[in-house]
Amino acid sequence: MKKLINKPEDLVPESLAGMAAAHSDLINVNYNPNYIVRADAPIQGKVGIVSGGGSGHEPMHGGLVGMGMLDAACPGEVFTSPTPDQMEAATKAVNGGAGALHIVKNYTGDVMNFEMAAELCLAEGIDVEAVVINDDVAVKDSLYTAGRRGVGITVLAEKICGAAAEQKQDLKKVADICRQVNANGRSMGMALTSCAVPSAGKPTFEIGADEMEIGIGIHGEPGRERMPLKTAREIVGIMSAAIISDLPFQSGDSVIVMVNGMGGTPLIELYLVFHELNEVCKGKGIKIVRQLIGNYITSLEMAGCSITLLKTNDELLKLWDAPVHTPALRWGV
Amino acid sequence: MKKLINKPEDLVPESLAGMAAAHSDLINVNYNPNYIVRADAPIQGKVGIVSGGGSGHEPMHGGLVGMGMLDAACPGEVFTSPTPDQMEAATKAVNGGAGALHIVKNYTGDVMNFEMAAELCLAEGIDVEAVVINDDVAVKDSLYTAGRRGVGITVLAEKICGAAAEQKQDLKKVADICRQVNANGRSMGMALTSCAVPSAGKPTFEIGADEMEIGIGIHGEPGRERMPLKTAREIVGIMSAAIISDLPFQSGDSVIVMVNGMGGTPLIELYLVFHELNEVCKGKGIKIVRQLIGNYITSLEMAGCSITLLKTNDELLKLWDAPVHTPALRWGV
Amino acid sequence: MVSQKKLRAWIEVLQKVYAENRQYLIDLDSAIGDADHGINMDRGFTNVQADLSKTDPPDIGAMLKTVAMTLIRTVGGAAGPLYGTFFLRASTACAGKTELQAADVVAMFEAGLAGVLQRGKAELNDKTMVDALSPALVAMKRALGNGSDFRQIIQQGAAAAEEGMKNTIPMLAKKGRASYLGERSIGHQDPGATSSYLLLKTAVDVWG
Amino acid sequence: MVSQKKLRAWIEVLQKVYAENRQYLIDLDSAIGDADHGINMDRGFTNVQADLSKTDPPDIGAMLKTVAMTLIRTVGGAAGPLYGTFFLRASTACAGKTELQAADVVAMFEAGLAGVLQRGKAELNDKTMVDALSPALVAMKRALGNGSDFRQIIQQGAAAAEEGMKNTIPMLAKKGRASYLGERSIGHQDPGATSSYLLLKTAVDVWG
Ligand SMILES: Nc1ncnc2c1ncn2[C@@H]1O[C@H](COP(=O)(O)OP(=O)(O)O)[C@@H](O)[C@H]1O
Ligand SMILES: Nc1ncnc2c1ncn2[C@@H]1O[C@H](COP(=O)(O)OP(=O)(O)O)[C@@H](O)[C@H]1O
Ligand SMILES: [Mg+2]
Ligand SMILES: [Mg+2]
Ligand SMILES: [Mg+2]
Ligand SMILES: [Mg+2]
Repeated sequence: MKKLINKPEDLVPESLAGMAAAHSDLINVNYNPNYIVRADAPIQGKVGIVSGGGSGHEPMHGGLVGMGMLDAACPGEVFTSPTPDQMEAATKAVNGGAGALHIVKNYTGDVMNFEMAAELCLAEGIDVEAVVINDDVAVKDSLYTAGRRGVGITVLAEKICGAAAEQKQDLKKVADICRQVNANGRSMGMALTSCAVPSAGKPTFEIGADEMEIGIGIHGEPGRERMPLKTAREIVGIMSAAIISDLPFQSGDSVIVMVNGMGGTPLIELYLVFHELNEVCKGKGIKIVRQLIGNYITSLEMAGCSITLLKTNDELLKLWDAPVHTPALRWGV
Repeated sequence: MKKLINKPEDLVPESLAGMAAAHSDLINVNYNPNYIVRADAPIQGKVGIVSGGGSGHEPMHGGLVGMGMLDAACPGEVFTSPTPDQMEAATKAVNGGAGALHIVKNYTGDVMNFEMAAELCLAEGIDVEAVVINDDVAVKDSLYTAGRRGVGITVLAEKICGAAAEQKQDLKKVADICRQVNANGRSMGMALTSCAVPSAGKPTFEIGADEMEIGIGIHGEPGRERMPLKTAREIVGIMSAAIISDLPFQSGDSVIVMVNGMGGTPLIELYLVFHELNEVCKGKGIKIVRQLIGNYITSLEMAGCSITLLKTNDELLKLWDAPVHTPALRWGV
Repeated sequence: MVSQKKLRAWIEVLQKVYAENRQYLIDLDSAIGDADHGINMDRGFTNVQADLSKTDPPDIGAMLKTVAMTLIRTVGGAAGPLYGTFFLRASTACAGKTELQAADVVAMFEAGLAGVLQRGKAELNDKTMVDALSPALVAMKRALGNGSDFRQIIQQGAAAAEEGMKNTIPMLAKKGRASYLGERSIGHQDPGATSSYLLLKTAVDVWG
Repeated sequence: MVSQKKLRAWIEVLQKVYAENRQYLIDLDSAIGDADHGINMDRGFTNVQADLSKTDPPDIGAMLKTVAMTLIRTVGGAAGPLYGTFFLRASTACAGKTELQAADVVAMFEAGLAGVLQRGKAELNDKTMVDALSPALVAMKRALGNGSDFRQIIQQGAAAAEEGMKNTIPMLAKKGRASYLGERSIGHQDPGATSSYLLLKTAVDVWG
C-alpha cells in the first residue's frame, strides 16, 4: 500500500518533527524517549493528564495536547504501545506536584507498559492514577479475558478530564471523572477497507469488494462480523442498536456524540452517518446535546467510521464546553 | 468502490441534513435550491461572501460558512458545479445591502454558472463582484485555454476575504484583497489512489500499485505526470520546486502554508509532508509564518496531498489571524 | 416540417438516449474530464421530462424555455449553462411557433449554437461540443440552400455532427476540463461533442 | 554448561532469527492481532544487539539486565513488557554468574516465566506465549530430574515449546489482542507462542 513517507522506521519521528514545527506555540516535542508536552508544562498544582498509545491514530493523542486537554502524549511505533520510559519521562515533564492521571486504552500492551511506567513514577514519588478506557461494545466483556477495547471514549475522556484538571481539581477527583466518563460511554466501529502498517507493507486484512467488517478495532483487528455491504442507514442501525442497548441509553438521556472517521472516509459521508444517527436518537428520545464529527481516533488510511455515545450531565457538559486549545480541538480561545 | 451512503443521488441532501443538525448554532441549510448560510445572515452593511462548487471537497465550502469566513456556500452534485439558481438564492439570502463577492474556482462549469448567477443578481439590483481563483501550477496557463485550476488558495482566500468583510470593508476592497491573495498564492497536488464518484460507481482513473500522479486535480483529473512512487522527501521536492519557481517565492518572503490531505491520506503522513516542506522553505530562506495541516479541500476518498503557499504581508496576516467560527475552521472564539 | 408534438417527442426520447448512453458518456469523461458528463446529461433530461410532463406549453418557444430553465437549474457543470443557453436561445428563435419548417429548425440550431459560443467562448478545434454543433449547422444550412427536403437536412446535420465528434479524437483540448491535460487530451473523443451528436442523431430518429 | 560467551551468542543469534522470521510472525499476528509482532521482535533484538555491542557486562546477570531494559525501552506492545520482564527476572536469577550449569539454566527460565505470568496474568490455554514457555519449563525440569545431560534438557524444552506452540492453534484466545476475536481466534497459531518457541530452538542451535 502506498504511503507519503520516507522510510517506515522514520515515519514517527519525522511526523513528530512536522508537529513540532507547526505547533510550537502549543507543544514541545521530545525525542528519545518520544513524547509531546504542552509548551507551558509543568503547571504547578495542576494534575498532569498523560495519555499515549501506538501511532497511526492521529490526531489522537499528540494532536490533543494543549490547554484544557492533555499535558503529554506518548506516541509508540505504529499500532504498538509506547514504552514505560516514554511514559515515565512524560509524566515527570508534566508533574506540577499534583500528580498525574494516565489515561490508558484497554489493550494488553498499553496496560502493561503503563503499569510499568506507573511503578517507576511511584518509585520516584510521583502520584499516579491510571484509568483504563474500555468502551468498545463490539468485544464481549468478561473477567477472564482482556476485556473490551478502548476506543472513541478516550477522546471524550481526555477533553473532559483535561478541563477538570485545568480547574485544578485534585487527582482523585479527576480520576473519578475519568471513570465516570468511561462508565457512561460506549462505542463501536466498522470498516470498508483495511489499513496497512507501513513497516509491514501490506494490508492488515483482506476484505472483499462488497464486504464490510462490523465491530472493527482501531488497529484493523477483526470485528464482530464480516457481512455484505449495506446502506449507511442499515449500518448506523446495527451499530447504534449495539451501543444503545449496551449501557443502556434511554429515552430522556442527554448524550455527547462522536461520529469518527477511520482515516480514509470522506467528511461528506461522516455527516451523512451523523444524520442517520440523529434520526435514530430522535426516534428513541435520546437527546444529542453536543457532537464531534470528523477524524479523531483513526486507523491510518482505513475507510470506515465509529460511533461513540456518552451519557452526560450538567457537570460533564460544563467540562466539555470549557475552553480547549490543541492542534486538533479548539474552542473558547 | 465502497461508500457509507444510502443512494448516490441522496448523498448530498442527506449529508447536508447532517451538517444542519450538527451545526445549527452556526449555519442554516436550505434545500431546493441547496445552499448553506450563516445562521445570522443577512448582516446589514456587510459584504456577503459566497462560494460554491461541486460536492466531494468537504469541508470546503459548506464547512467554511460562519463568522469571519463564508456567508453562504452552494454545494453542487459530487464534482459538478452548482447551478445559477442556487447561487442566486444564496446571494439574495446573504445580501445586507453591501453587495456580494463570488469566490469562484476556475473550472469552466463553475465560471459559467457563477456568470449566469451574477447576471441574475445584477438584474435584481444586487452588486456582485466575482473573483476567479486559479492557483494550480500543475496546469500550463494560457490566454487561449481554460487556464489554471482553482484549488487550495480558495480556502485561504475565503478566510481572508471573510475577515475583511467582517470588518465591513466595502465590496471593491474585499474583491481587491481576493485578487491579491489569488495573485500571491500557488498550489500543486498529487495522488496515490483514485477517487470514485458515487453515482459513477468506479474509480475515476486507474493507477498502478507503485505509481503516483503528480499535479492531480481535485476531481481526479489527470495531472502533469504519472511516475513511480517516490519518497515523501522527493515528492515534496518536486511539488515545492514547481510552486516556488512559479510565483516565484523568494528568500525573505513570509508565507502562509497549507498542507492539505485529499481525503484518504492519514494525518500522520500530512505532518511528515509538512516537515519536509518546512525543511525546503528553511533552505530557501522562505519564512513559514502560519500553517494549516489537514483535510480542507479534498477529493472524496483519494489518497494524496496538496501544498499551497501564499506570500503574505502584515495586512493579509492580520486578516488571517482574525477570529473565525465555522464548522471546520475556528479560532479566536 | 415538425410539429410541436414531434418536437416534444424529440426531447422525451433524448431522456432515454442519455439514460442509455450514461455509462458511455461517463467513460469518455473519465478519460479527459471528471467522469460526470453522463450523469449530468441523464439527470438534466430526466428532470426536463418530469417538468415537461407537468406542463402543456402553448407553443414551441415556451416548451423549449422550460427545457432550458430545467437544464440550467439541474445540470450544473459546464454542460448545464451550455445546453441551457443552447435551448434558451433556441426557444427565443421559436417564440410563438407551434410548428417548424426546415428553415425554422435550422434557425433554431443557429440561435442555439450562437448561445453556446457566446457562453463558452470556444472556437472550432478546441475539442468541445462546438466541434459537433458547428459542422452540423454548416451542413444543415448547405442542405437547406440546396433545396434538400427536411429529412435530408437533419440527416446531413447529424452526419456532420458525427464526423465532427470523431474529429475531436486527435485534437488537443483548449477549453473545458480536458484542456488541463495538454498533450494528454489527444486520442480521446470529447464527451460534450458526443452528447451533441446524440442530440442530432435523436432528431433524425424521431423526426425522420 | 553454558559460558557467558555462549549465552551472549544466543542473544546475538536471536537477533538474526527474529529478523528472518519477521514476516512469518507478522503474518501470524495479522490473522489474530495487529500485524506487528514480527516488527516488534525484530526491532527489539536489533536494539539489544546494538546496545550489547557497546558494553562488556561483567557477568550474565548484568548482560541479561541490558537485554531486559532494551526490550522494555524499545519494543512496546504486549511483547515488550512480557519479554522485558522475562529477561529482567532471568537476570536476577543469574546475578553474578559467568557460567551456567544445567540447573542454573532451568532456574533462569523458571524465573523468567514467573515474571511473564505475573505481568500478563495469563493462564495455561489462554493462547499466549505462556503455552510455549510453560510446557518448556515442565519438560526441562523433568529432564533435569531424570539426570539428562545439558543438551538433552534444552532439546526437550524446545520440543515441548514447539508442541505447546502448535497446541495454541485450536485454542480460543482469552488474553491479549486475539481475545477480541472470540471464536474467530480458533484455528490460528499464536504469534507470541511462536516467538517463545524460537527463543528455545535458538538455544538448542547455539548451545547444542
Ligand atoms: N468553453 C466551452 N465551450 C463549449 N463546450 C465546452 C466548453 N467547456 C467544456 N465544454 C464541453 O463540456 C463538456 C463537459 O461537460 P460536463 O462533463 O458535463 O461538465 P464538467 O466539465 O463541468 O464536468 C466537454 O466535453 C465539452 O464538450
Ligand atoms: N496477558 C498476556 N500474557 C502473556 N502473553 C500475552 C498476553 N497478552 C498477549 N500475549 C502475547 O503477546 C503476543 C502479541 O505480542 P505483540 O503483537 O508484540 O503485541 P500487541 O498485541 O500489543 O501488538 C501474543 O501473541 C501473545 O502470545
Ligand atoms: Mg501492537
Ligand atoms: Mg463536473
Ligand atoms: Mg465532466
Ligand atoms: Mg501485535
